[in-house]
Amino acid sequence: MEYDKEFLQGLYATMVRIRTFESKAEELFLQGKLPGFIHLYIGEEAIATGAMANLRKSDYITSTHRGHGHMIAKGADIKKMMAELYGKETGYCRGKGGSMHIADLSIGVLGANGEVAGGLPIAAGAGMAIKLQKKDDVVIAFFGDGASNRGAFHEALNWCSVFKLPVIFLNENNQFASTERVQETTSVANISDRAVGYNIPGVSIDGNDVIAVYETVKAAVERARSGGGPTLIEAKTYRIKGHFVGDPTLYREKSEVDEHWAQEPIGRFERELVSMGLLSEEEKKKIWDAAKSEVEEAVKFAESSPYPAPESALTDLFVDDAGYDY
Amino acid sequence: MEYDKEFLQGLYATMVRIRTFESKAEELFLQGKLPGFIHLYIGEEAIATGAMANLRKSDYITSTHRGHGHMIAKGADIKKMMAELYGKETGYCRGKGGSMHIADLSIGVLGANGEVAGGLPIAAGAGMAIKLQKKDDVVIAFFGDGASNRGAFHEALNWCSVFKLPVIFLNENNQFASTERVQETTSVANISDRAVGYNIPGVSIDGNDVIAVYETVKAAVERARSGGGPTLIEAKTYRIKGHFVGDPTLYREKSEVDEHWAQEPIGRFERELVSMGLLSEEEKKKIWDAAKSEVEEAVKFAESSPYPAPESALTDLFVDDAGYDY
Amino acid sequence: MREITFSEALGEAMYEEMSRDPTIFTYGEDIAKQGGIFGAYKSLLGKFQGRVIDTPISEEVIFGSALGAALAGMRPVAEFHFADFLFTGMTAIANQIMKFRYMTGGQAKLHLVLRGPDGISKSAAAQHSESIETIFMHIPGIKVIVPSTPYDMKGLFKTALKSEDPVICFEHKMLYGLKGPVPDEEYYIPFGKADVKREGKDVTVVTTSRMVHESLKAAANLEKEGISVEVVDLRTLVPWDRETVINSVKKTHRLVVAHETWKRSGWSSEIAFIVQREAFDYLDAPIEKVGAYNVHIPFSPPLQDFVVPDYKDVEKAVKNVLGGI
Amino acid sequence: MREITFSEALGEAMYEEMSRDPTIFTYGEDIAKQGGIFGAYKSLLGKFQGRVIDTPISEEVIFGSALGAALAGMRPVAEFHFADFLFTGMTAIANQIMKFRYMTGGQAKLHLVLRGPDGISKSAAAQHSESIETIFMHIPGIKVIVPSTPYDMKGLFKTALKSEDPVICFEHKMLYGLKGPVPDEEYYIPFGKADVKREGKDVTVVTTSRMVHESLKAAANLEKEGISVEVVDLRTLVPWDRETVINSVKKTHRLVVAHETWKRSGWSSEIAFIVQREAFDYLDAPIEKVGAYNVHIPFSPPLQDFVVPDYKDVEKAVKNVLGGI
Ligand SMILES: Cc1ncc(C[n+]2csc(CCOP(=O)(O)OP(=O)(O)O)c2C)c(N)n1
Ligand SMILES: Cc1ncc(C[n+]2csc(CCOP(=O)(O)OP(=O)(O)O)c2C)c(N)n1
Ligand SMILES: [Mg+2]
Ligand SMILES: [Mg+2]
Repeated sequence: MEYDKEFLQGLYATMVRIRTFESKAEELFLQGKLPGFIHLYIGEEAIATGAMANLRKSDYITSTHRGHGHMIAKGADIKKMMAELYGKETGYCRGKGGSMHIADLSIGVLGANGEVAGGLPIAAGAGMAIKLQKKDDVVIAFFGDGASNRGAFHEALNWCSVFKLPVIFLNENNQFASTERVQETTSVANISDRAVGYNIPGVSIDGNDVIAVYETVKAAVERARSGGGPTLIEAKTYRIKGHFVGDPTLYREKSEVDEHWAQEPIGRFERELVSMGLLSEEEKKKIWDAAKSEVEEAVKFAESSPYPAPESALTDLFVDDAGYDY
Repeated sequence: MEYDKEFLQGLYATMVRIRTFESKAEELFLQGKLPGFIHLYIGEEAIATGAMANLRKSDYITSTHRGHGHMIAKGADIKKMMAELYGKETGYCRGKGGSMHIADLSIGVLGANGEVAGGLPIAAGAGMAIKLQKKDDVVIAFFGDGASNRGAFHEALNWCSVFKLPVIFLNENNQFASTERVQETTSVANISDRAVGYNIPGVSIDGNDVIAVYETVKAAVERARSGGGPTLIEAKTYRIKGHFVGDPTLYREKSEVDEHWAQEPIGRFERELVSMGLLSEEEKKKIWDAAKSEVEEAVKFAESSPYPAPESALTDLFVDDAGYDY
Repeated sequence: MREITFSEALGEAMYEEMSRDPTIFTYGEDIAKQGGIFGAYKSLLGKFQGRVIDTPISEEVIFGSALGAALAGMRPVAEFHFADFLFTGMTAIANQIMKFRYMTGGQAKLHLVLRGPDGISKSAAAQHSESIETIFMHIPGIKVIVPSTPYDMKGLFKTALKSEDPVICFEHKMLYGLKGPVPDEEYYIPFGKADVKREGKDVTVVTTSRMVHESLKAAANLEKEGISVEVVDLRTLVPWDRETVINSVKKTHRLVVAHETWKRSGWSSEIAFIVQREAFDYLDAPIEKVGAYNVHIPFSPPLQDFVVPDYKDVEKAVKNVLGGI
Repeated sequence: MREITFSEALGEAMYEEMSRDPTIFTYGEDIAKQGGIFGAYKSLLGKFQGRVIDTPISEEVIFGSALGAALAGMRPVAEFHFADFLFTGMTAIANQIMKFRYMTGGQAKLHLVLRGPDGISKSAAAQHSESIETIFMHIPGIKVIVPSTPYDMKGLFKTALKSEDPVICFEHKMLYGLKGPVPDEEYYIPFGKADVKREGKDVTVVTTSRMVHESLKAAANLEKEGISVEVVDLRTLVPWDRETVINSVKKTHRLVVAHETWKRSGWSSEIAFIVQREAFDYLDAPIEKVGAYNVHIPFSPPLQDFVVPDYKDVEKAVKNVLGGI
């Protein structure tokens, strides 16, 4: 690999941080400590990590209902994320949003999204803004295989192609939309085949290979920054957890899941790094320990934070919190 | 040509009937006799005519705001159409719909549509019904080049491909969506290129060639009837009239229009038939005269029909005209 | 009488009518394999081969195709998954389904049903918690049913499955697990007939869905303070039963309208308008309403509790309208 | 004072604010080449290179991209072409724009404007004639402006272009050609301030948009019969000016609310609800409303005339509420 050790360990560390955060979130949810419902990014860490390694702070992303990994990879504060999952005043959205609505405008995260494909039109708009401002920032729009069947996908891809906007459409094909397999609902073998319909480059890659993701997104980001317009990338992966924590997953066999566990991206990358002598046992332990204590601290922060005052529910709708017509 | 004279003259006659109806409608509109606004099918007659020559009465179509040609070719009653354009009680919709909402369920016309691409989901539903009923009917969904950029297009094509429904998507690419040229807003060179995104056959043809339309749709209809699923056909044509009657058409030069007049489908087919000895001057005159007197009669019928009683506005919302909450 | 859950009641209605009428089929996201995300279709699992269909996430076609299928002779039952995602395919409803029959001069019978969950659950937050039935009452062209009990769910839904007009059914997420008596015998509940869930003489509370139960709880509490509350469950909003409401107000002289949706321009305002017009001289106090504050449903439990009304808000409103004695 | 048309007033507002603020840009279908289908952008033709953009027919992106562009620092003005097609991209408005700031805990300033024509014209029929402002008043998260005169159009729209919150502006098709006085000097009209377009003492008519003119006509006619009508033009629905309305009713003791949209659950019901609650003891008669019958807008002229209200309906309603003297 032509990359230096620091860079590669950085990718590894980001994936580990995501995994650690998600495993903790799962545990907390099962303990009944988190309200609402959460969708885990476990097994898909390579995509956010490889993609975001190409971005600057001023670049934008739009995320999904399965957004924790995107946030962390883009540089979000794990404490504020955890506090939001708890519904606390110190969370990203002051408790108003929860898992599915975390945003951090200060680092270009234009929101997770509870609506499937809801982020794609937003990404197109951010792309328009960048072009009008004559900047060379880019937008990555994350979306699932299920999302690729919504009209918003089509409208956004055509729009960004027509106006040559700097938007990378990064499809996370984890083989399932809730209970439905991608083949049942999606008419193409590869979601990237749809790029032809917008006259833009389309490519499918192994989404569990963080380097493949990094390099493919790199090329797309470079094209976008230099005015070459959008790219559609399909990162093929597998959702090894349920759709949400608590999903009975009656729609697949455990054996199928077990097979895919063997391919999960962190172990795979770790084995590579170790075999190439780029990750010692000690370094590995340090990375996992650091992640663990960071997440534990986030939990402490969240648990010791207050709930928002009930009346604060009446703020944040408008800039002038005039309380119209309450 | 391997077709018999009667069939070919039939195609010609249908195109002539459409042209005659539309020219009359234009004239009446400019005389201030028709309320609302109308979109003419002049120059696009070959598409509806060639397509519908493949259909049975029990087959369905969904139409557009530019729907008069589709209706006539599917066998609609010109009298009731004209009466509807006048807003009369004897019109197809008893005056409630006007040009953009004409339907005739008795011959499978599931409505013109004032919403661009609004008919495509309806077509998908009719296709589902046919499949569940184990019939071998088909649906043709007409839509414009502009409509191909709406989300509904994408959702409907994916849906019909996934469920292998007997729906033919017939795109009428007349080069314009109102004031906008297709190239300005549509990212592909051929709208049929988008078929790849749904793993279905896609083909582009000369939409001013009635035989090409007939044959291409024939193949698609046969595939659909035998369970082969949907096809996307792009019929390339040119809108030689304004978007609606009265359109100032500041967005193009007259010279461009003049060039395309030379390619309009009726004259072209007529020249072919004449040169092949399949249409005599006399036959031609008979066909035009018949169309003219049919349309004149329709005008007479419409003009002598009464307006609907004002209170009849309160019927037809629900089957039980209970007048809820008026 | 045997007791079954709200969601079982829906399942029974579907099962009975699908058995009777081969043109009924149902489709939507995630309905075929686990019986729907709230289990409403569990009783259909493995039954009715080919008539319970999982679809792509394509709401405009989910709704729009219902129109096409109805025009072609079927009785589609399309699930909207979450009321919030009615907006995702809204044009197929508001511009197509709701207008088709009218603008074609009555050519079609639109026997189609849209159904699915609405309302809050435990911290589902802004994009999974909406109650937007008012919009479907405002725009003409669809009948709106909003059942509150297993009995009503089954009876109203069976009527919906025989309706010749489009119907939309809102099932509150917090009600799916609710148990209640449902007779073994077949029955249908007509649209437009309110059910007086509790008789009373001091104040009328007009309500639907989850708020019926909150209102009944409030009524029980208020009884201890000597206040007699009549709880009128409208059950259907299009059409709604003016007669029962107006007669109740003529008896009690006081009205509270309670719903979960936003107060501002919620359907409570329409009920209030009609009542003040039809029973002006009977009203002894201004009409009050109970509803959500005009913000979105927040995630954090104390915030959600603050925004969304419950029995305490009903009690307060009832006392308010009595304050004017 | 010079007189200009409603559509010129909009053009002036856009021209002045775009000249001042380089982050404003505008886009939609058919706006760049002929100045918009109702000519509202004629004054922008050939100006502001690259900032007046024709787009594909992709309403979900037209609306949703406004949110993205605002988040990235621009001030988008997206045209919705016809109010009916708000439904076509409704989810981008109702699930994204209207919720974003709230559910992210106030992180963003959403300086974006949606604007376009609503209401009837001459027989545009059911899919091109809607007035659906009530829906945007019901769902929280957007400010709603509904100007009736060139003066109000310009002043309100200039305020919209400086707003830090999302704004939707409904411009009635029949008003674009209306002329009225507009000063040369710059001015802004704040949201939430009604304009008493005519003073009177017997009945208050609260209204907006085209119905302001119908109400003024009715008032002029009624004056000849000795009836004095006060016409209050709300100008904005979110927020709306309760104070002016309530004070007027406290003076006249009678209220009619007049709008073009459907009567059932139209915003008139909300005005009526608040007034009966806040001024119960001042009301000498039931509140009346004027609006469209609860069907869609039919094509044929006599049908459209029957369904849609005009000055005669206002006169009738005024006499109705006076009948109770
Ligand atoms: C518009 C819309 N329809 C339906 C849903 C309900 N829903 C939530 S996630 C989901 C599946 C999404 O699948 P995919 O896009 O593949 O993302 P994944 O969950 O696999 O990451 C569905 C149907 C929704 N949130 N939004
Ligand atoms: C959803 C929607 N958006 C916008 C419009 C306004 N409109 C009517 S026709 C038209 C252009 C349609 O172009 P195309 O699909 O190519 O059909 P053509 O008119 O060329 O036949 C537009 C934008 C509409 N009717 N519906
Ligand atoms: Mg997926
Ligand atoms: Mg076209």
